[in-house]
Amino acid sequence: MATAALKLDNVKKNFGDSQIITGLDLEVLQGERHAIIGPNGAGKSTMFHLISGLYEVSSGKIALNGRNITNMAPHKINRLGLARSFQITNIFPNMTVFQNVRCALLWTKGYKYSIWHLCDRLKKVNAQAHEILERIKLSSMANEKAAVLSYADQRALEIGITIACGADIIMLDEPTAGMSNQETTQAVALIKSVTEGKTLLIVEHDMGVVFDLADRISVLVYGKIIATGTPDEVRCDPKVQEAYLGKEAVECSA
Amino acid sequence: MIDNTTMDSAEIKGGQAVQSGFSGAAIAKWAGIWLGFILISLALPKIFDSRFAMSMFNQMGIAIVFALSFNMLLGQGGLLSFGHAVFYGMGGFGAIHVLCMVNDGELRIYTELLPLAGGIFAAILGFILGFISTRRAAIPFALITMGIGELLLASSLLLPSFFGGEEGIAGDRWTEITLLPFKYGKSIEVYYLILIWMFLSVAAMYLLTKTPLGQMANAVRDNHQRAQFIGYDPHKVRTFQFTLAAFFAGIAGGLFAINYEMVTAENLGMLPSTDILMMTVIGGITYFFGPILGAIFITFLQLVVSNVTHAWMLYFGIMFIIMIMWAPDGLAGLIMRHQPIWRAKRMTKILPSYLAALVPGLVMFAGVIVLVEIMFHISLSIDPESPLSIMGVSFRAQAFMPWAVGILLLGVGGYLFKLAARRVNQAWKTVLAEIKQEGV
Amino acid sequence: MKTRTMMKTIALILAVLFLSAPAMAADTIKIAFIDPLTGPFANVGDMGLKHFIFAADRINANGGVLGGKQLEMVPFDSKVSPKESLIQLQRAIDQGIQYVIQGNGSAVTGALMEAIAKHNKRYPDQQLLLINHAAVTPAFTEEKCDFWHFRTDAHVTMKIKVIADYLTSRPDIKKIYLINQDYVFGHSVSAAAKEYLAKMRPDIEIVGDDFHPIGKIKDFSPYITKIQSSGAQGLITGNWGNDMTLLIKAGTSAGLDLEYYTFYAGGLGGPTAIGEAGIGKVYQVTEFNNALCIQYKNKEDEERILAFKEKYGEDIFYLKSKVTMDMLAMAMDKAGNAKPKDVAYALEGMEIDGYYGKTIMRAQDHQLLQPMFMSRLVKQGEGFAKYDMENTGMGWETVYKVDALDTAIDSPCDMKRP
Amino acid sequence: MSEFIIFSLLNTLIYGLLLFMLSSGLTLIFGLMNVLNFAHASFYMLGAYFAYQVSIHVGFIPALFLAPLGVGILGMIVERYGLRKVHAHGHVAELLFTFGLFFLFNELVILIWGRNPVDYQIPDFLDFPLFTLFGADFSAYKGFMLLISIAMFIGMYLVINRTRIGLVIQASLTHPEMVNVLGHNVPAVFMYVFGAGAALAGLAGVIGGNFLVTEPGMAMALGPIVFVVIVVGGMGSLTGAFISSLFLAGLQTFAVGMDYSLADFLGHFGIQASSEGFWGDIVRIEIANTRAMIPFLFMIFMLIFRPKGLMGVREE
Repeated sequence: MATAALKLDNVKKNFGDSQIITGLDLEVLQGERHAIIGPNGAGKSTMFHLISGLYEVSSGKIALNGRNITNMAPHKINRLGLARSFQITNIFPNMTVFQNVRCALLWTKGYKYSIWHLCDRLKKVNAQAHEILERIKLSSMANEKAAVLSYADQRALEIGITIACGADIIMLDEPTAGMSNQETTQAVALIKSVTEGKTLLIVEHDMGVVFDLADRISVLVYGKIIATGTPDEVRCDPKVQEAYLGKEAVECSA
Repeated sequence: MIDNTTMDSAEIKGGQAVQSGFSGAAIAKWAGIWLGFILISLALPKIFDSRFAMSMFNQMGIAIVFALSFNMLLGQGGLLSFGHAVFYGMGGFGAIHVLCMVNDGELRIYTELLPLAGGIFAAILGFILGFISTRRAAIPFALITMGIGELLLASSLLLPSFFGGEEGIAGDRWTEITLLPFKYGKSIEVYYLILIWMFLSVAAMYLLTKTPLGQMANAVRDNHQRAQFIGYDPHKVRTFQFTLAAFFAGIAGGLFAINYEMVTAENLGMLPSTDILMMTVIGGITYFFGPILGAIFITFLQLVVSNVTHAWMLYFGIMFIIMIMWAPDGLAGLIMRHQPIWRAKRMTKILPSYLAALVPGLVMFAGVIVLVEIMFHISLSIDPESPLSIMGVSFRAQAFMPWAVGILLLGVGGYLFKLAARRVNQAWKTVLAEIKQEGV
Repeated sequence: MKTRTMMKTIALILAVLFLSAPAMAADTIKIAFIDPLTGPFANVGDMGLKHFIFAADRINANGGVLGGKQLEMVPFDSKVSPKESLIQLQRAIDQGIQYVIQGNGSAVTGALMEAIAKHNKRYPDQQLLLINHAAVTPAFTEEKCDFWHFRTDAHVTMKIKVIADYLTSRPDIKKIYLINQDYVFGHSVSAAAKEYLAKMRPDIEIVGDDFHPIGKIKDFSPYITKIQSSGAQGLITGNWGNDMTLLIKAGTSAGLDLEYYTFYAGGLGGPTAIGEAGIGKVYQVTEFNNALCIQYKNKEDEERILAFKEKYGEDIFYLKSKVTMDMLAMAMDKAGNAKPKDVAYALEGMEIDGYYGKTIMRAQDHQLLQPMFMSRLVKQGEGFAKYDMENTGMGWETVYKVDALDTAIDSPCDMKRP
Repeated sequence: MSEFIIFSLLNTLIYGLLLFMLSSGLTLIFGLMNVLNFAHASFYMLGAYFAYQVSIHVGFIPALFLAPLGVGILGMIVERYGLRKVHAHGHVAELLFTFGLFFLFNELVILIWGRNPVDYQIPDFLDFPLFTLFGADFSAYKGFMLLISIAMFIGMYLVINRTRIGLVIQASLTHPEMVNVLGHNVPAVFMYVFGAGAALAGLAGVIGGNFLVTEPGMAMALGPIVFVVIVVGGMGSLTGAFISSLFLAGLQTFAVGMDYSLADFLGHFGIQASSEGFWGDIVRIEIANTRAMIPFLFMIFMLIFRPKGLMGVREE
């Protein structure tokens, strides 16, 4: 069996006295689309921060493609092939849309901290940046400041930045939050198309989106994963029904 | 002044529009600007040939390099430093020590290359200090740089063998060891040397903004967290940017050493650090050429206006506050706001409102000048009883009339200016709406 | 009207830039006064300027120099910055000025000395002369001495020598404490004090030798505690500005029973800041105080003091400003022209009978030798203190005089003359 | 020796409490509004000048109340019509604004009161030695300063811990987003806190101005050290500011007594350091000489290794 794309082994996180993550075990398989759901305050974003290196883990182990990445610096984890987006829009607001995407390409293309290349002359990078803009449908806005984009466009740009890194594991934190129905539909289509052939870990509140996108779902409640499985399995799990879906009666075929 | 909310959309249009790739027209435009800049610089000493003007141009050249290097931190890297003069001063000391060695016959280095020595010395120091100070940006960074500045200034008095105590270190630039057929005895020769270094530095700093490091400095400035998730270590980006900024500040310091043939510890103190900060901010930090405007404008103010009025520091302070409150993008921002309107050939639509605002603006300004000068004359001049002369009009400062005139000018001018400012705003709104409609 | 006045300002500004040919009236000799006129030290610069304008006016009123030419002081703002003062020097040269008077900030003096020496070498037909009226670094008339520089104030070692000389008349003082600012100047005060006390009062024990950061100390109490426990009877300090007044204030508020031998307690703002607690305890070493004219019955000087007060409403602090200008005027007359080189040669060795004794410009190192006095802060009206200072109700009482030649100190200067 | 220690302790207490009076306002403003107020020391200066002006006309005791009040009102005006407007342009603009204000206040003070120190003296009724210890006087004014400082400290403690507004401030120091939720008029709270901070600095000026010197350079001289205090104490922490005020005051007071140089240290090991050139300079430096540097070294190390300070609640 191939190594898991991402493996969390009894990961815990305390903030002072309060334990937010009480012991996470999770395995994300290569190439799957995996969604995390759970009530507010369950620790979904915290979990993302732990995986991506933004927060330090209190105890436990995180492995990326079999390699231990526990408490590594975020940029190092990124270089190992993990890219993420944020729940609140997280772009480079005073740079142009095009520059936003191009910056995300620079490291993977090996330009690092170079001071002897001129970005405008890097034909391949520029071409690829335009191609990504094409995919996220922002070509017409290429030379606008990112700060002036509409909310939905900014979210799209964020996804663009995330995929530009060339990572095979992509984590999206509530990519459709705050969007209208129509915008959500477009966003889901976008996510589907850009994560083709990659591993996707997504946190989402919108159940429609989750069941539409995910191959597998994990349910996070009070800092613990209480269930993992295909959408149908999860839907029918009594624990999930009790803890999360509440008293809503859900019909189960299983 | 012009209300900011209405300006936002204009700013964005005029903002850092990026041309990916170079079109022929763009190249021609750039070449034109640079060529014009060079021609003016070459012609200046022919037009203004006094020694004072020469000293001023030399100082401007140095200030331009220094201000641009400061903006590599503030504008491009989002790092507000209160100790950038450390590198200016240390670059100066590095260069002057090398010059002294040349004077003593211990070393043979072309006089023209001294700024490079200063730059390298400052860059080494910049790398070390940058590494320890750029782990965090914003306030911790500002305070660390301030602390480092204070520390170095304090230690300069304790280490006279390097800093030369109060009198500093002096050298003689007339070394006979030169690349070009100049001796650098006369300040006009030094002017051309500063000019060459200035153009090299400006070009280098401009190109640096286009490199991956320069772009990432912007990215880290905008959002250091996001930069981490595209593979970059913000601390490293800042450290490298800081080192480069120190390098160019060191070059400015080296030019200082050649121009004044001496360097004292005052060069690395709080005063030049805050001076360069104010220059850069007034010039405008969002555009590359902003600090150039600021350096020219403020140096002029410091050297020329201070000869006309001793209250110049107060005017300077008032101007700084006004800029921060109503024109945070500085002089460059004020100019660039008009770019979309200029492009749409609509300048004629707003110019009348400007003219209408100019007159009360000047009246108000005259009122401020009259009041400040009267107060200054009474409390601070050598002989308060002697007649005060403002723009050729002589009067007794203690008399009632001048006060009344000052207050009247300020009041009436201020009121009319407020009305006129509204008109300017209105004109802007209309023009912007028109442009939007046409989809320019 | 507005446009006309605007035009005038613009014209004025442009004139500053264009002016390369000296537009000099034939009947005035301009003298640049380069000292701080804006910024934190502007008060000291302004006061100096008043003294020099006052002295120049009196020479002019008496017929000027060279058979009727007038002396004109032209102020330039050094901002106590070497850089600024060098730029202002260029402006002065633009105006055809050949004489520079400066004094505040050794850094500025050093920069001007260097720049003028180089300038005079590079432009032999446009030479300049520098008269330093207050920068007391000994080196300027010792190792670093230069033909184009003259000093009309006693330097650090000379002042210390006067203090040591005074202490020979005070056998009751056995323990001395030294406290100085931590930079070259303070260190030279301390070194000179140690040297001359050992020479002239070998029985005195130096019970403390402290250096404190310059301009940083707000509360001197910790030092006072230390001085207190050392049992010192006298304290020698070269401190100036706030470092001097805060030190003395902290000492007097702790009721410290000792005498303060200072260079600058009588400087501008000093008596005001020290206050009445300093009476009888604070000493200064200077070439002048406003009680001398009463003690030595010199009507001319008393008239000068009153005339200054009449004109500016302020007290006069210096005699050296008058001596400087008088000597300069005499040297011009003696040289028969206003060429700096000739005037410099005329100044060398010049002797005048000052108000309080012979005053000599030593040729070897261009250091002025003048009578020096130790004086003590007293209540107005006490002894010879007819006039007070800064309206504080306090004046000075002279306690010791050292003749000009006795203030002299051998100089290693080896002057190179053009 | 014992008198050195006792007097040093007393001096530490006086200087430390004066520092605390200045830094408490600054740290509160920072904690609440995330603004590092460069002009804070200017309020201290203005307090001294206001007190001087008032005391000429109506005496010292009224000045003790009127001057801080005036400074406080000025502070509120600055917040309401200046800072709030600049806030939209971001933190750097706020920093620059307060920095410009510092510059402007200095020039205005010079314009109004001139460049020389003004004759602001300790009032006569407090100008006597309170007690004499080991032959040195402890002046009544020092006692008075101590009294005022302690009264201020107690008053502040009560306001912060016993009043509703105090609790809101405390809450928002640790959880800035909380205040909004509490339904308070946040801008008004900001304005009052800014005013109160300015008034405290003004009070420090009133009692410090005549003890030290009232002159235009006084803000510049004290400004940086106040930053050091709040950084070392932890930005936004009142307890931290209190501890670090006393700590830094003590450090500076006691460092005076240490005439120990690197050369002495090397001498213990029989190493004769050269007295020439750069290294000669370095080994000659005594601990007492570094008095001006110690606070800044402390601040830098603190920012690098423990950026939240001694008692800090937030990292950045």
